[in-house]
Amino acid sequence: MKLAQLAHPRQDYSYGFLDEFGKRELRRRMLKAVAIPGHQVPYASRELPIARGWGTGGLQVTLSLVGPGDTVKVIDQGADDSVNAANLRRFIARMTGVSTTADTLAATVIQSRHRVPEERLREGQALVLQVPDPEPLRRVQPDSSKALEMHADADYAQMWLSLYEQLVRFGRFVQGASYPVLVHGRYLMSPSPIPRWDTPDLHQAAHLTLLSAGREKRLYAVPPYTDVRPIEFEDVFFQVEQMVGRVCAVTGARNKFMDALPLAGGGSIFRISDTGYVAKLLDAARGKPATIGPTYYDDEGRFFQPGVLRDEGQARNGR
Amino acid sequence: MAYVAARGGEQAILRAEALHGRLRAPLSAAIVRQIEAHLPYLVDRVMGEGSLYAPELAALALAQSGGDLYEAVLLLRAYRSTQPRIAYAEPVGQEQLHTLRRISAAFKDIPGGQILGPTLDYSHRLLRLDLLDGLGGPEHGGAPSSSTDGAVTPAELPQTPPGPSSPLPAVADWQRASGLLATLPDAPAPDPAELPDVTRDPVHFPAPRAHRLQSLARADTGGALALGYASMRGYGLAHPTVNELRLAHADVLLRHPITGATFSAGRVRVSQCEVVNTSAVELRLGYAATLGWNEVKVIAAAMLDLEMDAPTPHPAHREEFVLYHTEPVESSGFCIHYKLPHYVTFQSGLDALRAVRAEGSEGSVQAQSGAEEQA
Amino acid sequence: MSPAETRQHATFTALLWALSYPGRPQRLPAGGRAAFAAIAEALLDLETGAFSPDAEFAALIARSGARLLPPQRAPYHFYPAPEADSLESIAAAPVGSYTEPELGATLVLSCHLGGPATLTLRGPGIAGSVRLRVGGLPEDLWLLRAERTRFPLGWDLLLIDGAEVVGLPRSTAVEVG
Amino acid sequence: METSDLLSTLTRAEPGAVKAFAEELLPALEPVEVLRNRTGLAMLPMRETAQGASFYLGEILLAEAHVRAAGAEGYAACLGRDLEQALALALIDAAHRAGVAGPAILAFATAQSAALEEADAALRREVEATRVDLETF
Repeated sequence: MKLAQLAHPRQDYSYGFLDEFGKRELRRRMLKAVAIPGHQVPYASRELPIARGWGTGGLQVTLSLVGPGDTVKVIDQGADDSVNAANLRRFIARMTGVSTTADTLAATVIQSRHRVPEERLREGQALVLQVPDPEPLRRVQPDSSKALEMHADADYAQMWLSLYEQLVRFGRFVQGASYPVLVHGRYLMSPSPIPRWDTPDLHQAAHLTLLSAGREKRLYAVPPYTDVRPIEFEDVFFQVEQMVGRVCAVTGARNKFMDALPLAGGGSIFRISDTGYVAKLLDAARGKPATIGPTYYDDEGRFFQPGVLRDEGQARNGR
Repeated sequence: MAYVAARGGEQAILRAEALHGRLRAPLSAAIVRQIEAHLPYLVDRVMGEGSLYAPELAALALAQSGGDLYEAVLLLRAYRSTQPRIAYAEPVGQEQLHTLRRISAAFKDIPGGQILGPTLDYSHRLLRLDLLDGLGGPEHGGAPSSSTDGAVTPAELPQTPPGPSSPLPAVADWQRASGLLATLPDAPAPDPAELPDVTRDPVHFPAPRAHRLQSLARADTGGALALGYASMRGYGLAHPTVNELRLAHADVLLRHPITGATFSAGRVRVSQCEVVNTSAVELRLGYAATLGWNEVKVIAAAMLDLEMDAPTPHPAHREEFVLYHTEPVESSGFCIHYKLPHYVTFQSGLDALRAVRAEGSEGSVQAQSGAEEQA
Repeated sequence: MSPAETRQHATFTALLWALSYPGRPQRLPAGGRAAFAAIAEALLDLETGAFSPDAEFAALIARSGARLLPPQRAPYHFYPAPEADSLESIAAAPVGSYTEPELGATLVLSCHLGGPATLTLRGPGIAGSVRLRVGGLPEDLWLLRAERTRFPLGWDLLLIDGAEVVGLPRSTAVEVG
Repeated sequence: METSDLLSTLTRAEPGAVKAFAEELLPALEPVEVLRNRTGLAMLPMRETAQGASFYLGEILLAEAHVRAAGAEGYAACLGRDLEQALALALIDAAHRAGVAGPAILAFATAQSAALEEADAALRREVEATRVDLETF
């Protein structure tokens, strides 16, 4: 008998990279986050082999969530093939053995930075959003302990004040991405820096949304069928980005969220930001089999749930 | 659009990593062992900021990252995430340290004496060009080096070395006995498993002292220095003094699960520093310690500890500001994330800007638009 | 994936979906007392604590490394065979605070799904409303829950029948009848 | 030699020598059961000198082993990630408790202890030589 035979083999990495304590802690926090929609639950947030600020929060949630039966899609700015998405997808697949896809419909778990796919998510799908700053009150209250008390008291007066100041000064809301929303009528929440175009997708959605900020060590959730309302006034409504007149140079489609590609001589052409959706439109156009799901916005720019965008039709017509 | 390749993004990643590797010499176990042996202070810095004592792995991290310190710290921190926490060691007290260097700037002589230990503080910083020319000896010998050759011959050494419990009483003990410093509370030792832990708990401010000192122990050396220097140079209290600085070995004492007795699993290098203010009615101490030997970090961090207790601290010495912004993995990671594409959020901001311009409202849209939200 | 990891993952996903779609039964990898053991295995370790009035189950909790805590301090409560007097410890379970509502407890109780009592559930995770027939729980549990729940404060319930689990997070409004 | 002193000495001894010694002991220790042999982290708390608070200085990478050998249980943990080194130490610990090869273990540990003490003393002498003699400072 030799020591070498007796010694246990060194197990360098457990399933999903994180050690079992780390996964269990995240799972405990995720269950609480689902039970308290929109509330930021602190968690230990382990360091991962990718840099902080590059999606470590979303990645920890995904790694604790997936099992061998899952199919994972990873996007960054809507693109499956951007280098950061490719890198995260490679890491998730390497550490868990899950299959991966670019097709929103085929995915069970979708990790995303800055976008919700154009095709509607369905029951049983989980959308994991990477969050740089989970605190919607940061702009009006930089002190995190005071912001915590404001959430405890549901005291969002300063946020409304700042919205009102924008109106007085600019005649409209000037918030770009990460437009703050009220969840289940109780918690003010940052939906992560998704464009306003994607914000209504979270309202009364069939799928589960998990949001996680690795650097800031907070995770929160929007369960399915939960009210998610962008903050707005009775007479001045939240508006999504203007996509009117933009035609996708690749597919010819309209009324989807477009990337602007600047041209050398000035001006821009446009392309649909959701590359998985573009690939399927192209397949369909070439007569290849492609199952295209219903989208959040139809070809005329109407949001699928009537009444959610109170400024109905503004996406189509502008103001 | 160059870096959002329509195809082949994965291939580009693999080739980029391979190219990075090709531009430094190949790695081997021997190189890692050399780094560990030849660059102990660099290894210590990575271990301190990485919050993991594992010299072999810190050397490997340095080799793998080509010496990029933030990458090396990240490698070590990420490795921690793969390892279960299996024990809580017994708390290390100053009296149990095997001290190799102990100096005080507060007094010319101190009980136990000033022990310089291993240091380059008083060396002439002259490059040993003779080494490159193959003229110098392997070590202290050879051509006259920066300082008088200090290597001691056995005959010169004290014949009766002080024992392991060589008395190096704390300078602060003398100050406390003299009524200059408040006495320490006579609290029972806390359960080592029950201490507040920044790697597990959210930090709220004012932070428990355990959170503050643990954060400083893990802090970025450069970040702690920059903020600490700000206070030394004029944004803080008037010129604190180093009360005591120690470099030491500490036993990692574990409880034997069968006998219940403690045993040492080995020794680790630690540094600690106390600073004392000199301008107030009563003396107060600032404190910091870290894994590994890193004097700049513990001096700067101890200054920050003192500053953060000031009634109206400079913004750069507010606890939340200091602890968040000296975290090396978070700060460096967030900094380099700006290399990631941000075109969706940038466009969302532009949309708001165009809409305001179109309406010809007064003023101009400033940094309030989505531009600040593109993380 | 080791068998233990497979079991823990399956248990966790069942709980996640149970709390995401309150009132809809999800399948656990084991049934009966083994379902309770599977939940303890998936959620407990030395970084948390739990309570169970059941001595045998308490011993199992202790083996997980979790601390056995009195009901008022335990973030997890396990009732493999709830009795009328279980209500006493249930009433003591923490509901969290306004700054830390996540400290509200998780209560795991066995029940009979399809029992006589009918509940109407509304809230996050439910499109409109859903009916749940459940019995075998201490009488007055729903009264006590209504008393202790002040969203975001409250407990989150996991109701176990065989290998099925139904989640009732604190966000769910429960109407009896 | 107490268990604590034995382990405290041998965790710092040269790993190769410890492994070779344990390897020699093995035949006398059967049946050997390795209950646990893994790497992990220990939190290292420190007591500070300014206000007397305790805090975590950082984490220490350890290899640990828990064995049953020659009818006794043995345990050890050492710095680093050498699982065989931890296993060897735990086996020596078990042998020591089971009363197997008592004199050999004592002789081995005493020799290692002497070598360590010699090295420690040499270092202390070098450190002592850096004490500032105030007459000439």
